[in-house]
Amino acid sequence: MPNLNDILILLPELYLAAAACLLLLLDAFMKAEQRPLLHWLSIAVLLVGIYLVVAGQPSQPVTAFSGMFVRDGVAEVLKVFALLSTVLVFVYAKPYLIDRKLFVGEFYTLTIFAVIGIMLLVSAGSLVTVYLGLELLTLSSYALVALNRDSRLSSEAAIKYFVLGALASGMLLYGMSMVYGATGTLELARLHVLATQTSMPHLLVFGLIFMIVGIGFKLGAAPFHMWIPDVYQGSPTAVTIFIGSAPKLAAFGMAYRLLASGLGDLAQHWQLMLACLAVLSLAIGNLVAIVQSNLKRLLAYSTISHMGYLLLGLVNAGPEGYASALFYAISYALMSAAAFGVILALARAGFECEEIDDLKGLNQRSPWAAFLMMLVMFSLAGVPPMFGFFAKLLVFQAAIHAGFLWLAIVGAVFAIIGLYYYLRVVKVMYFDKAVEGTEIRLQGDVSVRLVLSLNVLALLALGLGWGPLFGWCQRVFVG
Amino acid sequence: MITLSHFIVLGAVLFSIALASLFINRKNVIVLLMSIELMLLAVNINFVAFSRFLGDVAGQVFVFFILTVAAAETAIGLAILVLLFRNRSTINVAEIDSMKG
Amino acid sequence: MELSTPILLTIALAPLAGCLLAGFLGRFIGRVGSHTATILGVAIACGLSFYVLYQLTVGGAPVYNQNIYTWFEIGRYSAHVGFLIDRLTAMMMVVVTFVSLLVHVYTIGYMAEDPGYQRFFSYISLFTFSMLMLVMSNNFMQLFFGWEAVGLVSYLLIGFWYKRPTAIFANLKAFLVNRVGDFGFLLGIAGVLYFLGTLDYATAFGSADSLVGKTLQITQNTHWDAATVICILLFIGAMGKSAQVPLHVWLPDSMEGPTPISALIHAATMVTAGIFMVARMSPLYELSETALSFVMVIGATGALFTGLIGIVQNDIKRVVAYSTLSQLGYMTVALGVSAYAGAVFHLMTHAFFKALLFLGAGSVIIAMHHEQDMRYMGGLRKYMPITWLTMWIGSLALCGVPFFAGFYSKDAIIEAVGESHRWGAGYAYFCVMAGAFVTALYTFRQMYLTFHGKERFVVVHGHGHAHGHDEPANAHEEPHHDSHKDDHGHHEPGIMHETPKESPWVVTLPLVLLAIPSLLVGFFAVEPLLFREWFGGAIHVSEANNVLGELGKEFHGSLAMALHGFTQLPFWLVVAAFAITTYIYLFNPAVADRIKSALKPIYNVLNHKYWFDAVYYIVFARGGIALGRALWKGGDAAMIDGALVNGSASLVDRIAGGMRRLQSGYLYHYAFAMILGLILLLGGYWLVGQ
Amino acid sequence: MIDPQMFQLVCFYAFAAVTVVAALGVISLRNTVHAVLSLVLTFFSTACIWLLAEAEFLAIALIVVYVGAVMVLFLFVVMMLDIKQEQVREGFIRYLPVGIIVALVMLGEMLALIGVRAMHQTLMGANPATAAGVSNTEWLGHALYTQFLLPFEIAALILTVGVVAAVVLTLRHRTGVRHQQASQQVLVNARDRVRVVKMAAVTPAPSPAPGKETTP
Amino acid sequence: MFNHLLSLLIWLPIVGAVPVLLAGSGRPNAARWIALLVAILTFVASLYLLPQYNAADAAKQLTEDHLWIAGLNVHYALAVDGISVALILLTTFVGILVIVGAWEVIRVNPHQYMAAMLVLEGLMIGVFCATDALLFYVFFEAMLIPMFILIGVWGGPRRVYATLKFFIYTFFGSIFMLVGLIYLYLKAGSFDLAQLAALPLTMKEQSWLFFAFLIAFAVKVPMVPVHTWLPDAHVEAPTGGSVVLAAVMLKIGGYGFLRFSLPIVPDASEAFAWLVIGLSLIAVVYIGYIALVQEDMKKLVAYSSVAHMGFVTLGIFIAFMLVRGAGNLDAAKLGMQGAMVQMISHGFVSGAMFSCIGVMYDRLHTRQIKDYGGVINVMPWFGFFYVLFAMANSGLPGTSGFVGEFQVVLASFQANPWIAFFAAFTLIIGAAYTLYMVKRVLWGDITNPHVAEMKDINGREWLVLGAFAAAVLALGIWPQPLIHLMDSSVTQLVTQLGNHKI
Repeated sequence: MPNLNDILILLPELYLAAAACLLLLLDAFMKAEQRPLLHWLSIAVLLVGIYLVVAGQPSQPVTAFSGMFVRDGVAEVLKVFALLSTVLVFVYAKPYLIDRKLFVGEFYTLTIFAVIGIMLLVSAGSLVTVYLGLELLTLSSYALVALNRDSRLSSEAAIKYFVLGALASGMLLYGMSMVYGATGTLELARLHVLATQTSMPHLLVFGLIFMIVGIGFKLGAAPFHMWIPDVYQGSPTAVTIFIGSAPKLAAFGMAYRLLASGLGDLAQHWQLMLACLAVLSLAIGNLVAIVQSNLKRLLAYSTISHMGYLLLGLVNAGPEGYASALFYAISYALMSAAAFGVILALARAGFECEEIDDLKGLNQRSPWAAFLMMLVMFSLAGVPPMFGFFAKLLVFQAAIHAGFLWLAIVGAVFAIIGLYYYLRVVKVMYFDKAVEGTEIRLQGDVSVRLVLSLNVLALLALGLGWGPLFGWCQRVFVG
Repeated sequence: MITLSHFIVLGAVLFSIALASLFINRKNVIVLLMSIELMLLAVNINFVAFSRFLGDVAGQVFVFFILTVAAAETAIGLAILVLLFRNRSTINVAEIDSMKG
Repeated sequence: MELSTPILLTIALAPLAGCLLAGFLGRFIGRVGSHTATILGVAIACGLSFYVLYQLTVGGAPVYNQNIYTWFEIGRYSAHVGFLIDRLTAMMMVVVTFVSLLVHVYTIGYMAEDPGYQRFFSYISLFTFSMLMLVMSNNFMQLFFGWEAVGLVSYLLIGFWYKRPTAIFANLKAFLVNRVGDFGFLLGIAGVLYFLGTLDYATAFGSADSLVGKTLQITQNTHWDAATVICILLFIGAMGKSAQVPLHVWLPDSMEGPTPISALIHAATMVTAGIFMVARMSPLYELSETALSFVMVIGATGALFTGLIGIVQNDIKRVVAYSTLSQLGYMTVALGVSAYAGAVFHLMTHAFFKALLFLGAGSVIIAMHHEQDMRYMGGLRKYMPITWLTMWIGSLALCGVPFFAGFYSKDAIIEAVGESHRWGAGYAYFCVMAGAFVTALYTFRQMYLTFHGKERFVVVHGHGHAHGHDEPANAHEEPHHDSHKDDHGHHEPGIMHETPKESPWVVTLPLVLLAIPSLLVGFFAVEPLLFREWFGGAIHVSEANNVLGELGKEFHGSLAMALHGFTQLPFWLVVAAFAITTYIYLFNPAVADRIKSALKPIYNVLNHKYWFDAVYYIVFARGGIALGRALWKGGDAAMIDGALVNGSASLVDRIAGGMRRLQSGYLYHYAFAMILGLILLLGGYWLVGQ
Repeated sequence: MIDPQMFQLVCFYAFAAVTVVAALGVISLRNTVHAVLSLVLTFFSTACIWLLAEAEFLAIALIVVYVGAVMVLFLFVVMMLDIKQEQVREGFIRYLPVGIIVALVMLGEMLALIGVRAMHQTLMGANPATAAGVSNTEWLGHALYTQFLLPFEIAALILTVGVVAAVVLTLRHRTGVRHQQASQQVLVNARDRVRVVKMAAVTPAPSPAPGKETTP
Repeated sequence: MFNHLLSLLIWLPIVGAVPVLLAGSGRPNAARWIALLVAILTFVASLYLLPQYNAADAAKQLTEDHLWIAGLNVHYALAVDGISVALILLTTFVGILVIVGAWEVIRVNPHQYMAAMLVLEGLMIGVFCATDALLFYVFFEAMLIPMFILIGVWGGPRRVYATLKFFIYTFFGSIFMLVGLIYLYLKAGSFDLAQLAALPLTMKEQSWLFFAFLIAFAVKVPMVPVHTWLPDAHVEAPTGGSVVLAAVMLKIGGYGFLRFSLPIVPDASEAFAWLVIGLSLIAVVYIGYIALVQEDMKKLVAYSSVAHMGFVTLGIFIAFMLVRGAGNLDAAKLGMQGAMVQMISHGFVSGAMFSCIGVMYDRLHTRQIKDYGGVINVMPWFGFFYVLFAMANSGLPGTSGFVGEFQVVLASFQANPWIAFFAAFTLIIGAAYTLYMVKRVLWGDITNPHVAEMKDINGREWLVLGAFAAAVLALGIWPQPLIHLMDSSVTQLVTQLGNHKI
């Protein structure tokens, strides 16, 4: 039976769930003019959430609710950055939402529910929790994608996301059923033990393959990536930024829980599969991004390629590999938040700033915005001294160390191709002349600009001093 | 004598039918949603069977959750479907291709 | 008394100081200031050079060999800047500074109206400095420095009138042809370092014998004698600088420069650097018969065949230029037969009389208002007697008429060749002998066309005429020539606006001062220089090769040698040539044309200078550019950039374009992709995993 | 006497056949309503199969939750959306071969990897709930409220999200809709209501009454 | 503070760029003056290296070492030897001149231009100081960013193509090096260059690593056939960009060979020396011919850079033949010193050439040779400098251009006369393309009326060209101080070449 200790362990999630429900109620009784209050309250809720995550962190991994929930260092890191990037999302999204009359309470509550899903997912101690956390996240996401109800693209994106997401869930569940059949347990910890003792090893791998499809879908790794471009493009940018940041951490968490915590001993099987996924993701993401003209779509393909790099870390299948992949996921969440943040900050009513050409001559109009975007692009491209470079360095190192030198070389080759489209964005901002009659500059209040600047400069600062963060990532896998 | 394989084969067949349906159905989104229900049904059959044969309760509990989630999921899916129809006046899958490339 | 470093430094640096003053501050110190500064600089150098020569010969100073500073020092390899002053050097210094000084003075008159007056003085002072660095060097590196520096100044001076297309064509050509020589020279130096391990003359020559028996592997099975390779490579440098066939083509074109330059650089000093160099390297050359034969044959060929071209030239300066080529050939032949002293001796006499001839020609050109075509001259003797007289002295010296300076040096060379038994000596002997006749032929033709006979110009008084620019030479087959424009509305050929008159004293004084040594220096210098081991250790001749030593046994004083000369074939060849030219040009000018048409093929060959220029132009200039364009367009643009760089970029683009079509926008395709992925993973495991 | 085990097997085959055929109907029927009903049939027969596996609670839940709620929702939506019947099956035949091939390959791989033969040896043992001396429902319920308490709560959250999402996506505060505003009706002036326009007396052209047109 | 001299040198310009940027476009003059001040301060600080650095000691000096990333054992480790000191001085020297050179020329956003230049300068210094391979790589790559901006924003009409080509080409080269470095790290457990040098490696490993390094540095140098980015980049870059690119950035390729290929994979370097030597000779001859036919002045000088850098790679790699083949350490030193001197000299000469072209471009706004002719008529002072630099470019003794070529030719003759034969070919072809350009640009009568309106160089340009000229002549007349500065370092490098790793 659950006791008080279980509740304490689960406190951040419980707190957030309660807060989300309260916000939901509050919103119902709130006038439209008071909604900014909701905005700030939501941010405060998340910040307190971060505090609770960090403050209540036990020194040793603990479980609660009959092993359904695990609170360990990995979960802590992931939760902190998921919450943090959601804070960024809230900050950046506000002007955009207001301009498009999407400034509704549901955006905040659904997002917080999604974050709770993420937190449960990354703390999952059982296949059930994995599934339910995942569904909490995805169901909220479906709704968020469709948030702009009058948009043809949004609803198209939502239906594609929904059908494919459900398909992926179905496959994941099918895989879970097989794993369950092979081992007779849903608990990851016991799974880990029983996986080597099963009388039906093929059934186990069979289930594993289905689960990899589910993981691949969540990560957006090719060939399970097809939803990403359309959803990124079709969603309101304020939602895209969310989908592009925190859920990537969740996807890593899910992969870690299922593959490492659960089926770590089958690494020899899933390493190669993930390697295949990585190569395909690198190729498709980087190549197709080249021919994009829509900025959001470009970033979508860039996401696919980045997930390929993240997989490079995972194939290591050891603590250093997980650490590097975790590091990569964090870096990607921050970079993605920053990239979409700039787009959000430049968009305004009647101007989405979605096309690459919309950024033409940005340096003339708004040098600071151009500078920030440039840093983000270089970080995404993996040019030192930006954060993104070191993330790549670490996953390369992990892959090579695991004997996947060829994979690292493939990654290197596609990094070159990838460089091209990031540079194209910089080129448009800096080298092209602004189109006459267009006005493009940073929107929003001080908070947006300040946080955005801090976010981008953090990419630079973390590039120069990524040691502590990496140390943290390393530590959580060692214990 | 009913063996485990009976259930599992049934689940596999249902699952395959659902998968095939997903890409031979090119006109109606509703059929896609129903295919997904079929797929979940296949999963549920598996879980129930394994639970029964292993004598373990967890599988059946999982089915319970799947049913619950599927209900919520269907609600959202149909809501999106309605939105889609309202925005585009069609649920023809072959016409939902504004975004590509 | 030992030579002191400050004095030597002063000699080298005084002209440089003059150069910098005139060059950088020319606008402030004015024309007078400039020429005063530079002349002062060169005069100091000249005076001190004489002092040094005096110290070495009379004062009994030992050979000076010291490094001034270290240029680089890497392990056991080092290069320094330093001076080696022995008699050979001292003689060269005197020649260089003396001729340079006179040319400086002469320039005051010659360039009086040129806007580039200061610049010109700056250049010639720079040249003097460079040439001094070359001759005073005690090592190969500094030698190369001087070698290239004089090339630079030559480049600048040939292109002095940079507006003229012909001039800037000629200077580029000169520099590049010289670079071909330097190419070999540099490799030669590298060879010296490789085999002897040092760039220092003294050390290198001291260990020269270690070269014997060493070989250089050229291919798997080919080994060449080290000394031969080094000497030939070094000589290739000399071929460029001293305009030996086939690298002689730049010298005639260099006449595009102002006449004082032709005298100083392209006759008296710079072009003889190659001769000096070989003489300096005599310890090395003595080790290789092959190399010396090579030198001799090249020299002999030049001596005769370039002289032949001189016969058909109409431009007064070009005649002298071809004569220079021919005389350089003589010197080279002398080197080839190991008569280094003879070569250097001829170098010295030639410096005087050839400078005299050039300056004289310049004087004529001034008088003719920059007309250089001899066909529009004639009968100038009465207008400019000093020029006429001094030029005759120079001409006779050139022809080698006994008692004149040229006789002693040239006759010695011919005799030395006769003595030699080296491979090719027979050919060389024929060439130098025939060359003597040819020399006389074009020299007398030139003198007659210029000073004698009837005037072939008309004086039309009317309006004044601005001096200041030489006119380009007669038509020759340069591609840029056609585009040339008269830059100051030159008169019709043969039309003069005022009577020719003798040049001012600044011009005639140098003529006179040069005429004196042209007359006398041979008589006084022949004995010590050639037969009394005057050069001491500076020139090394192995016993077996000592042809001058052989000649010395028959030498009984200058007078006797001159008298003996009257009985020798060369003299009678000169006489014959004199007779022929006198007949043709003085009495029956029509014969010239008849001969020309009778010997049309030969005339054509000579007039086209054996087609050297044409072939070089087509093969190297045009060919080089065509090759460059082919490599550029074919290699860089098409292959590397087109196929590899842009090709892979467009390949990536095409693949990307294809792949984006996979993202069709249709939900069923997306689902299909996922299912396919699943099937492949399953199948992969099914096939591989089990 | 029929062997109960044999009877079970026959029943299983019967229900399984119905399930599969109905499932095929779901994906192939031209009429969407028929397809939905076919799906209902699939669920029914599956529920029966679960009964054979003695999972009574889930079998009932499947019928109650799915057939009773979800399928009705489907039907409601199908009715609501005006879908042209002719088009919905276009191309079905064309892609059917691919579909069959893929489905067969998939099935083949699955069955091969699952190891059906090994499972064929696995017989149904004693009902664990019975063994524990409780009913299936009790058995499940006990697990659900102890071991699976957390998932149960999460499921609650998910349902909340489902509600919120459905509402936010479909509920519209229509701006174009005219509501009756009694206060304003009361305050209206007569002259605002009626405007008297003077017109020339012209014989109107014969035209159909406007009311008739609107009737369908 | 003097324990942190190197850090100061790196960070002073980078941090100094911030106030320059903050000065904003509103106060361009303030930005210029601040930039100049920073550049001068950096130069002064770099001069302080000379008394601090003990040239007699071959060891790395002025060491700074802080653990940067504990997780990967990456250190913020800086130290210099003679080679680094020379290159740092070159960088800071050129750093001032490009700021002065851009003074009025850059009108659009001068503050951004100046800031980019300063950042670039700091990063380049960082490359020369870093003794940790990863730190090196970070500086090495980060450099691309400001350069990318410089070319792209202030460049010519095809700047986008050029700058993308530049960036991607270089990135292409270096990413494989990164993979190689990671591999090395995994073997050695450190990125410290000294430890990597001491790491035993099999021939197979060495070969792979060699090519990883080769591609990175060959692109940077650039060597044939990966040189084609350079002409495009130069043509489109603003004058200052070209100057920095040619004067300093290319050197990093040569420097990389010295720091990575030679010590870490000596045996593979020996085995593939023929390849590098062959490519270097091709660079001299093939590129020489291509330079001959260029119609754009900058392109011509760019190609000549490729040819000149061929001497650098040649000088470095003949060392193997000399040390291991002939056992002639001194000749190897001669060649390597030649390569180093050539690097420094090329920094001056090419920088000066590009400055000259910039001077003309500012007046006529064209770089096509055919648009000029007779410039000397109106710009005599300019003509003086132009001829001087052209002569230096064609390797005239007395100018810096001669020294390195001379030494390399001398050394390569010791390795194999045929190498020297092709290398010495530069005397001809180098003079041909340079002077052919001088002939068409400088000499002759004025044909283009716009040329007649050109004004001679002003005081600012005098300063820039004069400084370059002083450097070119000083190095040409007395190279020994520079050689002495690098002597012990080169000796050590050459001595190490003899150590086999397998």
